[in-house]
Amino acid sequence: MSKLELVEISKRFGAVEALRGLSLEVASGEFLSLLGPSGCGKTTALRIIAGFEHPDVGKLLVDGRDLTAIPANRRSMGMVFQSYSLFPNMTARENVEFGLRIRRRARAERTARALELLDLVGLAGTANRYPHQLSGGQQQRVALARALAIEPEVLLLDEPLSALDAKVRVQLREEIRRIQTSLGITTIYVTHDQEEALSISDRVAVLSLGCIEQIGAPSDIYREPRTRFVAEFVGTMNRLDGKVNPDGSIECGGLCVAHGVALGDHAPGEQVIVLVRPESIVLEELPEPQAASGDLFEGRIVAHTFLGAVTRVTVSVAFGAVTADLPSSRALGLSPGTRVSVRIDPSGVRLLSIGTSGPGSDGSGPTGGGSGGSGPTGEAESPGEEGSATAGGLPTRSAASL
Amino acid sequence: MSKLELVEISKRFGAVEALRGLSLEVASGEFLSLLGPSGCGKTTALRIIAGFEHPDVGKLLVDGRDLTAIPANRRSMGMVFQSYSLFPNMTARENVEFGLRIRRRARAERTARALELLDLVGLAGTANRYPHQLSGGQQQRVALARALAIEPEVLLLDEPLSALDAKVRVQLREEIRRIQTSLGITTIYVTHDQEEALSISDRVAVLSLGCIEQIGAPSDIYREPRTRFVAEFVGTMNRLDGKVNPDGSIECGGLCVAHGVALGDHAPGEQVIVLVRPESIVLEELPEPQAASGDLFEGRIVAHTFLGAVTRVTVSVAFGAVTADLPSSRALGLSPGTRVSVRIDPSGVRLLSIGTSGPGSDGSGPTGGGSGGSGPTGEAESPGEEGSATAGGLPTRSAASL
Amino acid sequence: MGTMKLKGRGWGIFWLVVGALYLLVPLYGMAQFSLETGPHSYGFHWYQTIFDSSQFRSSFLLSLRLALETVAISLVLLVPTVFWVHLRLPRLRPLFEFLVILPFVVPPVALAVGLVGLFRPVTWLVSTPELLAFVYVILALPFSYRSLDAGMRAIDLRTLSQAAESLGARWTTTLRLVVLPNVRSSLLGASFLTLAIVMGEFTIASLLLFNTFPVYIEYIGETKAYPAAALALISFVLTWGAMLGMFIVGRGRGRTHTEVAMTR
Amino acid sequence: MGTMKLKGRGWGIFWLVVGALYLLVPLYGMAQFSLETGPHSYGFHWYQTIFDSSQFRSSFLLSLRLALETVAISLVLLVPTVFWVHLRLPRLRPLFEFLVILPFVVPPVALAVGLVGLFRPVTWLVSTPELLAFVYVILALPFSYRSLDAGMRAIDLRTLSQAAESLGARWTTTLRLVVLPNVRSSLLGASFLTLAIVMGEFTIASLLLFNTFPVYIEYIGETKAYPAAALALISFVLTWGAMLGMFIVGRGRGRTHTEVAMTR
Repeated sequence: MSKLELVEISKRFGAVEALRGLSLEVASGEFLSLLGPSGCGKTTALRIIAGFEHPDVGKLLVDGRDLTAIPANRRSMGMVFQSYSLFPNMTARENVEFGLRIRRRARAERTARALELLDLVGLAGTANRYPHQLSGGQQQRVALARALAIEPEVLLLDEPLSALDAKVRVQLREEIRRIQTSLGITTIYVTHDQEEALSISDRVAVLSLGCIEQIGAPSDIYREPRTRFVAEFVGTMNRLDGKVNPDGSIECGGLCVAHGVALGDHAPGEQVIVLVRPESIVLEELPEPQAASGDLFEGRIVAHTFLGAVTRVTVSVAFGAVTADLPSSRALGLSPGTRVSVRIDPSGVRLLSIGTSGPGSDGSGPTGGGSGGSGPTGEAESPGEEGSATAGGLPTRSAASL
Repeated sequence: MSKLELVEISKRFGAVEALRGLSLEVASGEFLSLLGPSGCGKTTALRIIAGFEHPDVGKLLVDGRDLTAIPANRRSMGMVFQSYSLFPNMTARENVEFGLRIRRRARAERTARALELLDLVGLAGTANRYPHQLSGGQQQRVALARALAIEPEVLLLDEPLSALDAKVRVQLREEIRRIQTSLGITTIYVTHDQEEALSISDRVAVLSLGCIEQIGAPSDIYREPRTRFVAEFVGTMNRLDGKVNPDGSIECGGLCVAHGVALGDHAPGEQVIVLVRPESIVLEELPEPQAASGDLFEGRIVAHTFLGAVTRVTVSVAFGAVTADLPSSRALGLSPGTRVSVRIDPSGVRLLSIGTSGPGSDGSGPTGGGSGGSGPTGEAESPGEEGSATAGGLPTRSAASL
Repeated sequence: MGTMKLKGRGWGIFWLVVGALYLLVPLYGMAQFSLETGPHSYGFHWYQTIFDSSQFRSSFLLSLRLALETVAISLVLLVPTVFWVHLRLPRLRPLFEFLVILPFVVPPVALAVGLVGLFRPVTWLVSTPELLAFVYVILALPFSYRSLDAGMRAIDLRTLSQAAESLGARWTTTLRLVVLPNVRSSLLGASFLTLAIVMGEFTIASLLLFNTFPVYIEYIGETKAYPAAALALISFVLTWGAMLGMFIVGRGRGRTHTEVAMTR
Repeated sequence: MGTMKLKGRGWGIFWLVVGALYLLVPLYGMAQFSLETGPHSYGFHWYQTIFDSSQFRSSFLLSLRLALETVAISLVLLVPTVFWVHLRLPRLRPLFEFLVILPFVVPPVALAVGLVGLFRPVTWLVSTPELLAFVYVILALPFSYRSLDAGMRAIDLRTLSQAAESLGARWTTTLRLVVLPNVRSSLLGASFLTLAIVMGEFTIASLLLFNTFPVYIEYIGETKAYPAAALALISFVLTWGAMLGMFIVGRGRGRTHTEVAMTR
């Protein structure tokens, strides 16, 4: 039986439909991320699980018990918030003890437990500091310890790292995962950062417009996106318009670009969207111009973006431009202007039918994130989401942090 | 001659020494990033260039002219702020026109220019919207257009992307780079995100404690860090304690880990810090236990972190643990528990003398960012930096956003 | 007690009703009283009496003139001051907050008595009602300063004015083009509160022997109970009207936050 | 005009001096006047007179008692209300802001006259000074409500109380353990302002015929000019002292922002 279950949950805020029939099952001890752009409903879903919002329709089950009508303070959900939420009048230790104090545990017991948890999150030495004496990362560690102190049924994390520096973010996410694994606690993690979601989770649910677009293991989400939205929101993706040739090869703009792609149920002759990860594009220097042969075709390096271990290279080809990731050492030899042969690794190609916009999207089509290096339009945001979000003229927090 | 020059600039805020003799030259048309953890002085440096702070000591030259005493409003620096800074009472177009209105340009001229710039940043259709009707990403685009409208001497960007979603962040940074390249405008970009700095810049200056630790092209910073701080702040890095053997090979914990490393001025017998990028560690499955031979040694896979194209693998070895990045397809075969042979690519090894903490650090040593996957301590933050930073009991913005 | 969500609405409405009653009952009493023209007979007789009185008109106009003068002096003094305190002297803000609250904590009678003592030798000054305007500027400081302060705090003044500055604007230009348009409602709030104070201040005017509107109300109140109630209601309706006007103007501007509209 | 940076400090100090003079000159005048015991002779004679008066003591104690009662009633009514408005009814906040400002815009004389009219039939109620406490709660609403409102706005009340709630706390527990300790200074501010209002309110007390401290000051002011100035200074020192005390208490707590300490 699953630890936590959301059944057909819908929620509106005024004119905004935050969740549209969201269903979800989380196994005991699982780490599930809700991933999506702002406004996709991920935070609303988390707040409904915590009990801070109540669904218009639908049920919430924990261990099979219906908690939909139970108030937040009797649900035993440990929550870590996006903004620093420590009680400013209490020390780190007192913050961690708070939940046990509410539960009327003996003073000695709760102090021991608090110190143990502070130790677990790596803050053994700062038990008597006040929140304003701690760095942002430390505050979020204390918040985590505080949420864990009550031995919650489910741990809920609402973009806990988004206010932190990039470097601290990576360190702390590794640690959250370590602690979660060691305690085996069922965890739901909300984020807009796909790398964060992929690296930390057992499963990732990609949300768009209040629906789950796809749910699965990080590697499945990354390798086998089921919709265009997922393909483009998670990682960088080349999107080409192509056609399945009678011999099963894939053609783009008159060129054969890949042989031996898994066709699935795409029939020969069908127009398809061809999705290729940048790391599946292989480039070789090409001293002389050469006609396309087999699945090799010609291109010219246009731009470099150094990303550290890899360099992202934009290659202009006959049917437009593609983005390829090369180990930085290899990219050095391929300076802009170099003529290259381009090969697409068929195992890295994924086909989607034209118009596939995922089970959850309505007729208006998905709000697609732009593909890597694409034009300036197509941000996966809707106006007013992070600015001064006002609903009916009044600033309302809940609507602003959907 | 360089476009912009900082000469030995120092600045204190009360007890905090934000900048300690910072010198910097920026060439005309160059894109320079100031990269560092919070509190390193990067924002202070930018604000001194903009004229919002005045250095205690030192000079600021633009095209050889001394601007140190010139007020901000007569410097012609285009600035984009971290927080949304559009004038709420003006439309996008009016915001972009503001600088030209101050300069008393004719109405028709400035409107034409504003529309042109809005087009450049990809917002042609939203000229008549008010800031609260725009998404965060759109607001920052307008802010960029507004800064560019005055044809500034230098474009200053103060973490312009940090309030945005991860996906939007990547799109917008590519675009900032595209616009900067097309206009050829000298640009200084402040960020705490190393990937952002590496991907967008011509040169990166890594700051720590008010000093430049290293300045150079992104690939140089990444491949040849000159100090431990840079090595660990930029990208993920394995740090091993080692020794140079008489034959020039490198030994860690009694095992020879690399042959043929460029030794530089490290003498045989010297104790060194061995820095290895995760992508320079090569793993092969090893069915049978085997004695270490040559520069191969044995390890066991401990953990996987899926990052998309690559999977980060933690390998327990005789002298501790190392982190290796593998293409995700290869990592699948190496599940936790697998015995592997470990080889370190000697071209990816970098040696530092023990105690090398960079030219800018004082006796107390660098505030090092923890290495990838290390323990919970060592966050490159100091307390109170992002919380309620108070100096002398009063909340002061400038001190809080060093 | 646990179901915060469900009980929340009920509680709120309960308090709303209590609050409204608390305010409306005296008003209702006043209204009923002012309409009594005899035992069990009601009418607008007392209102007629008041509107016919020349004293009503002259005192009302005097108070209105003083109010407008006070508002003008206050804004001219305070707008640049508050702007500067926010931008350049944030450390001095607590000091300013302390200073501006002082007039409030000195009981008006004490202030009046002090002023009478101070100005007694300068008879010609005491005889100009404009003297009152200057006194009222001080008296209104806690409200006018705070209204402007809250307005400027609600916008990100530092970033906005630095943005304007980097685009070449002087501080006067920044104030005119960027700051004032975005704190309009708090300017309105400050003006209105100042106005309300001047239209209601009795003690000082009375001690300095000026026939302002409140002095006239007090005089009627002490001598004629029924017209007094009518007069109180009239003055209430006047201020209520001005208040509503301000509220509507403040809300009409959708661009600034609603919060600003009512802060001061 | 362009060198904002350099002129900033000078301007600020200029205004500070102007402001200080504006406040201190009348005080100085009052002090000098109160010390005059004859032509060119100075002393504490008038202060002595006042402290010896039994009327001084009884009126002061009455006002103090009323002030404390008003503070108690205000806090009990307002703390949960403001908490609930912030947490559950943010949409109603503008309405509340509007309601609480009403007592302020009704001139006190009008309020007093209305109340006299209303309560005239109920003589026994009019004869209890505690009636005044209830009136003063209304009168202090604009200040006490706003002080608490600002205090709760300064902390991230929503997140803090949701954090407490998720840890199992009921709203009463949250209020007691989390909210109140973090808005201490705004509680103090509200209390002090309410106190100041009660200690300074003359019109209503006078019309309802109670001998409160301000009524006593006024009586002295009208009849004896020199002791009046002394009395005004005494009341000023009392309030100033209380004010400073609050300021120090507010700052001593380093944990909450200084901003909170002085907001209301």
